[in-house]
Amino acid sequence: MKLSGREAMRRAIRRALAGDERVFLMGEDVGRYGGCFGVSKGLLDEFGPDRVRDTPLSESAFVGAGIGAAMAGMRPIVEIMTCNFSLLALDQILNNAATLRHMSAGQLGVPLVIRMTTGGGRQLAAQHSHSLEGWYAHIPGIKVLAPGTVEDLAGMLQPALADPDPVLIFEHGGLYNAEEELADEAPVVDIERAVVRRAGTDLTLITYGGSLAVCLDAAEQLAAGGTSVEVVDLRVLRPLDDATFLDSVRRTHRAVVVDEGWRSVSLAAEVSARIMEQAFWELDGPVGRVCTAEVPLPYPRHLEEAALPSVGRVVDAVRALVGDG
Amino acid sequence: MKLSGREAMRRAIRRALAGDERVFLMGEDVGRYGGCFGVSKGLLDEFGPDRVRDTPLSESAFVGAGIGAAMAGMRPIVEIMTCNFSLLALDQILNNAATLRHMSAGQLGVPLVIRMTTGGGRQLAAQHSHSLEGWYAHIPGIKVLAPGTVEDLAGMLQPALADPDPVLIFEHGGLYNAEEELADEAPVVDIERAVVRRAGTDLTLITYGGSLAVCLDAAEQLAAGGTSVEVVDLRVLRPLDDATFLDSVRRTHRAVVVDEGWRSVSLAAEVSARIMEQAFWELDGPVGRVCTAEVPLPYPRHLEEAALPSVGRVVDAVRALVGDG
Amino acid sequence: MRDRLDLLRDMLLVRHFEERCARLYQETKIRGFLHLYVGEEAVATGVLAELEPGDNLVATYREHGHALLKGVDAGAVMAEMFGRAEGCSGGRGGSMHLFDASKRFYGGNAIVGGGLPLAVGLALADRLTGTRRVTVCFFGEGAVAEGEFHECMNLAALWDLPVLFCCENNLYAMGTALERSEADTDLTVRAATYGMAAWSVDGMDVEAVQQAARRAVAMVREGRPAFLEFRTYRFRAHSMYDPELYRDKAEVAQWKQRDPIALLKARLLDDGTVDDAALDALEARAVAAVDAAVAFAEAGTLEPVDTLTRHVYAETGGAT
Amino acid sequence: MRDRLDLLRDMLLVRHFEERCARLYQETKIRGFLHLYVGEEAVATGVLAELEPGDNLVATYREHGHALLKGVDAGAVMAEMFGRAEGCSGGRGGSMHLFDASKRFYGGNAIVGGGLPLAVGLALADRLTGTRRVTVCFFGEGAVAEGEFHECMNLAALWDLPVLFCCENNLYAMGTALERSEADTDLTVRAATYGMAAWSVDGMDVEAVQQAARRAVAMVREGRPAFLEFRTYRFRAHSMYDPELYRDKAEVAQWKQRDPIALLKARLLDDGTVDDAALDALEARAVAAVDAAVAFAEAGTLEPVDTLTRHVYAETGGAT
Ligand SMILES: Cc1ncc(C[n+]2csc(CCOP(=O)(O)OP(=O)(O)O)c2C)c(N)n1
Ligand SMILES: Cc1ncc(C[n+]2csc(CCOP(=O)(O)OP(=O)(O)O)c2C)c(N)n1
Ligand SMILES: [Mg+2]
Ligand SMILES: [Mg+2]
Repeated sequence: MKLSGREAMRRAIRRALAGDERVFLMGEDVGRYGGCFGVSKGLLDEFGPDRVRDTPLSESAFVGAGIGAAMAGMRPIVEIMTCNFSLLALDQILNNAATLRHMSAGQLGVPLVIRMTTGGGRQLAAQHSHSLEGWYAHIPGIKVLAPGTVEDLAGMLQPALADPDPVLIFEHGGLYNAEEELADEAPVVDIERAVVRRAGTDLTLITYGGSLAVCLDAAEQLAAGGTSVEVVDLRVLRPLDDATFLDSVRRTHRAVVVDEGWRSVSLAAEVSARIMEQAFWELDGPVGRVCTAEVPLPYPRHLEEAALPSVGRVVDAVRALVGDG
Repeated sequence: MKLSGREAMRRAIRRALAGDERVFLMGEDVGRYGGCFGVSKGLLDEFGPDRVRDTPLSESAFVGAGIGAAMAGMRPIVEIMTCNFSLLALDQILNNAATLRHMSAGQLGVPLVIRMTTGGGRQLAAQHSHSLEGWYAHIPGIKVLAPGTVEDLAGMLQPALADPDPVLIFEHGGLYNAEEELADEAPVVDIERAVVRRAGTDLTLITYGGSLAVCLDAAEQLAAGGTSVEVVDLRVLRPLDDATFLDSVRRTHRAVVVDEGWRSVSLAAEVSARIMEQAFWELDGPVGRVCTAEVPLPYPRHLEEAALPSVGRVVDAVRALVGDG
Repeated sequence: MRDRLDLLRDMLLVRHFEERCARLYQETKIRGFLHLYVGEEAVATGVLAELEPGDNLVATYREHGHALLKGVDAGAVMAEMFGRAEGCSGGRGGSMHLFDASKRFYGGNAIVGGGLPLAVGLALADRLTGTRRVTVCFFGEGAVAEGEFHECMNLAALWDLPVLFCCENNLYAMGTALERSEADTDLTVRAATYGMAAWSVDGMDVEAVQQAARRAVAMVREGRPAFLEFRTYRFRAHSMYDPELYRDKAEVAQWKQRDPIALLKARLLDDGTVDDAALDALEARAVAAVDAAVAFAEAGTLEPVDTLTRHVYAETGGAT
Repeated sequence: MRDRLDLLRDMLLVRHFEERCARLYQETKIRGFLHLYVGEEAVATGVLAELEPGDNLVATYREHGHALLKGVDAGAVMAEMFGRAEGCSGGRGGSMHLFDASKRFYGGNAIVGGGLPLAVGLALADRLTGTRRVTVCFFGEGAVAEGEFHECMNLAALWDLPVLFCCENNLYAMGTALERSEADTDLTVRAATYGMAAWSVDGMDVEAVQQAARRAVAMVREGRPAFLEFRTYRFRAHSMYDPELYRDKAEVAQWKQRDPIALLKARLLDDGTVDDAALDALEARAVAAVDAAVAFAEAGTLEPVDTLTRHVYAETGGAT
């Protein structure tokens, strides 16, 4: 069945609600409005206002309430409309969700899922276009997922809910309208492993989320020019699965990391540093990075496009490393 | 004159208040209590409650008020007791302070200084021991300073206040009791440049803040064993001064980055990635990292010590790269 | 002082501007998120009629009207939404981030509640420098649930700061009705517990708004904060993406009976201040102003791509 | 039900425990931040006397007393502060982070206001599962200024959650007196605007506390939130680092006249419930309990360093 990201995610949430009494969905406008991106449309009618719970604009309180409910044995799915607003709840996420297990020496756990939209590309300007998933990946005690395909978007929810620790899912805004052929059986994604999306021999592109499509297009274009690029989709940003990308780099000897976050202190930096530490002697050249320009994203399309990772920028970065293959 | 970090900072704040009508100090317990670490003791009596302004426990509002006052032409020094609590104000910092200049195309500026204590080592456990300065360095639009000496601690305030953009100063808790001989004239620190604290030839230790002392001790110890280590104090974490550490690494051909932040997606990763990008061909081996273990800091001394960068861990990391010199 | 005809002129300008924006969005001339003020014009109009040019204003993402009435050039506002260099934010802000420092228009803020601390800070600067100035802060009733609302109300009252808090209660925050977001929906009672003067006002009656604003502004100019709740309604969707599942068409129709522009027009016709021809002329003038704004925007230029990273930090270091 | 002698016993245990902690801090057996409850014992004692073992409790960094009275083993609490593996948080939490899941003691939270959303969430779980349970949340009056207080009060009232909010108003947040942090210092008025029942109670009178708690707990057990303000005072410094520049010695001395333990003792002597010998015996029992706790802590072991990164994530992946 061909499903959009929006439909696929809705199906995943519906199945989670139907399959486990402990699951409920909570967030701003998830109910009557149908979700700010339409993901949860219809679920209020199906499951009622207790389990599809509209909240006031109180990010810190309702995220914290999700943590408390999870501690008590529920399996909340808390939706923050976009990751830009998650800053208002960051104290709860970092100081409570991420620490409670450790501070209590394992007595408490927080099996909470927080979903939020991330990323630019829709001209939403400087307060609505952040890509904070890589930044969140700094925090021990939480897990960070960043689906790059519709299948992953939908297939990560179930394992995230099954996880005994807090899992943050960053859903790239571009995925909701993307369409993919999906099996009727819910795909279950391995949320511990990265995945190779395209095999290649000359260089490895390491990416995730909204930049996956960019990298696949770039790989296609490069292939036309005779450069064979492997594309690794990290999909799990914390804990990072080193093995998959290291294995690839050890074969290709070259890598470029593509990350929609700002460049400085980015996930891309972490990947580069890990390659440095674990595969330095196998590199034929320095690992490159293509990130978002270090600027609060500007509104106009031409500037926003110039700021974000693009096929052109990725192709250029690859060419700079492998020569004009 | 020998001054503790606490006294030196107090002197710097006093001079700033005395020298510029637009400057005021605002934060929790900066006045009657004398500052949670005693830094501002006596300033309330000297400058009155308008300019040494106690605030309620409302981090988001008073940080945001500092932004607003700065936009209006004041030069606020906002104190957040410790960076752990700054998460409550992060929305204001990232969505307003860091973006207003850009969103308004330069019409508005936010000449605000935010001071906060950072770092571990005092057995304050998982909600009071974060080192978030490297994490903050991800954000375009703000500047991030991390003094590693008493002189820098005191000498960064004036240039930070003179800066037209928001400057965050992360003051390592360990610095308040440290003592240094300081000149009577306020030293003014160049807040655009890193500085070489110790010259050496075999390897470069790149560090900042609370880890500077650790690195200098490690260098001393390594020198005894015949290894000559150069120590670079970054002191400005954003915008990062690449030139100083790259220059050093081009001479020593080896580097270890020491950073009290958690390892993944750390400032240390950024430094490593920049060396990769700009000095790969001059490296004799991979750049190493010594960071805080990826764990919410535990309370007991032996576990906290094991988690933080220590002389022993730095020495080991250096030895692993240069052999048992 | 602005008279009733001025109020009508102001409301018409905003109405026509907003309706044009909706069309331009359909034509994809305007992109991103677009939040229109249609139905709520009386609020900004009545309040801004009582401000002086030197007063400060902080608004939300639904702020075109506030910008226009604070004196920001309509062409510059439209050019901003076209993403042009000639826009009031150099094209970098878009609809949600209009700025004009020369008019003391401090934005446009796309974080619900995010402008409140800024307003407190602007007023704090005035208190510290002994400046007699009013800072007006607009926000929706949805923002009342945010922690920042509470913190800022308390700070302003505790420190006696000259802030006028203007809550635009249009009954919904996106799709969430006030009674589903507030345990007690009487917002003036809430405000009063901070020891702040608080009034609730019919936000569809521009003259009532103006009167209430006059009283409140006078108090704030004396150096004490005040709170005004305006009961109003947005006639259009929350933004251009909103299927409006959460409210009845009948409810919308009922509120449209109280269209603030129609109300004022009827009064002016009633008492003979204007006739139909005069009204037609006013409408035409508003349309012409909007036409001119669009023409200005159309003629605007794009910032060169190599300026992308400008305005992240000040261009000259050192003291300002 | 706990009688007056029980209340005295409870308060004595807490008092002696806290005084011993102060000494142990001087001896550097306890490290980090240490916040003592001396002077405020009647609050936790009176409230906890009305709880059932199955009720939930969320507290602050000033929570030793709450932990002890919720049934957390005194030895395990002391061992925690010694950083021992036998501590109630495995030694990882320290004074500010006591936990005991088996006693439904959900911490110890060192972020002012940070426990409030957790309490709301615990109660939400009970509402969703139809469990009749009370969640009590303690916090200082300083937390009232935090945005989270506002958000949580509203959520609990809006959703009718069984939370008992207990505000320990000891007049100071570190060095900041209530009147310098709240525009309106009447906290029950504030609470009432959320549509929540709210009472102010003499926090030095343990019987008054117990009575108020009884009424409030009954209401919460029926499924509605309530708010109690306890007027109390801390006899000691905020933490062990506090030079107490912000309050007069005379003020402290005056409050010490109303020492909750002395008050209750006097009543019990007055009406002949106890004599001096009985009181001495009670004191001795408390001291002995604390001695035993210290001995337990002293005998405790250190977690091996190689366990450092345990408990960051669950040890077994997959569903729990
Ligand atoms: C902190 C935050 N949370 C959520 C949003 C998404 N959002 C944008 S507008 C809005 C509704 C706000 O309603 P209200 O304050 O009543 O203003 P109105 O749109 O009705 O004018 C929401 C939820 C946001 N921009 N910021
Ligand atoms: C969010 C936050 N800000 C600041 C602090 C530092 N701090 C710790 S306790 C305290 C005072 C709190 O006072 P109150 O809530 O009245 O509780 P009390 O200590 O009087 O029991 C402060 C400011 C903190 N822990 N968390
Ligand atoms: Mg609204
Ligand atoms: Mg207090």
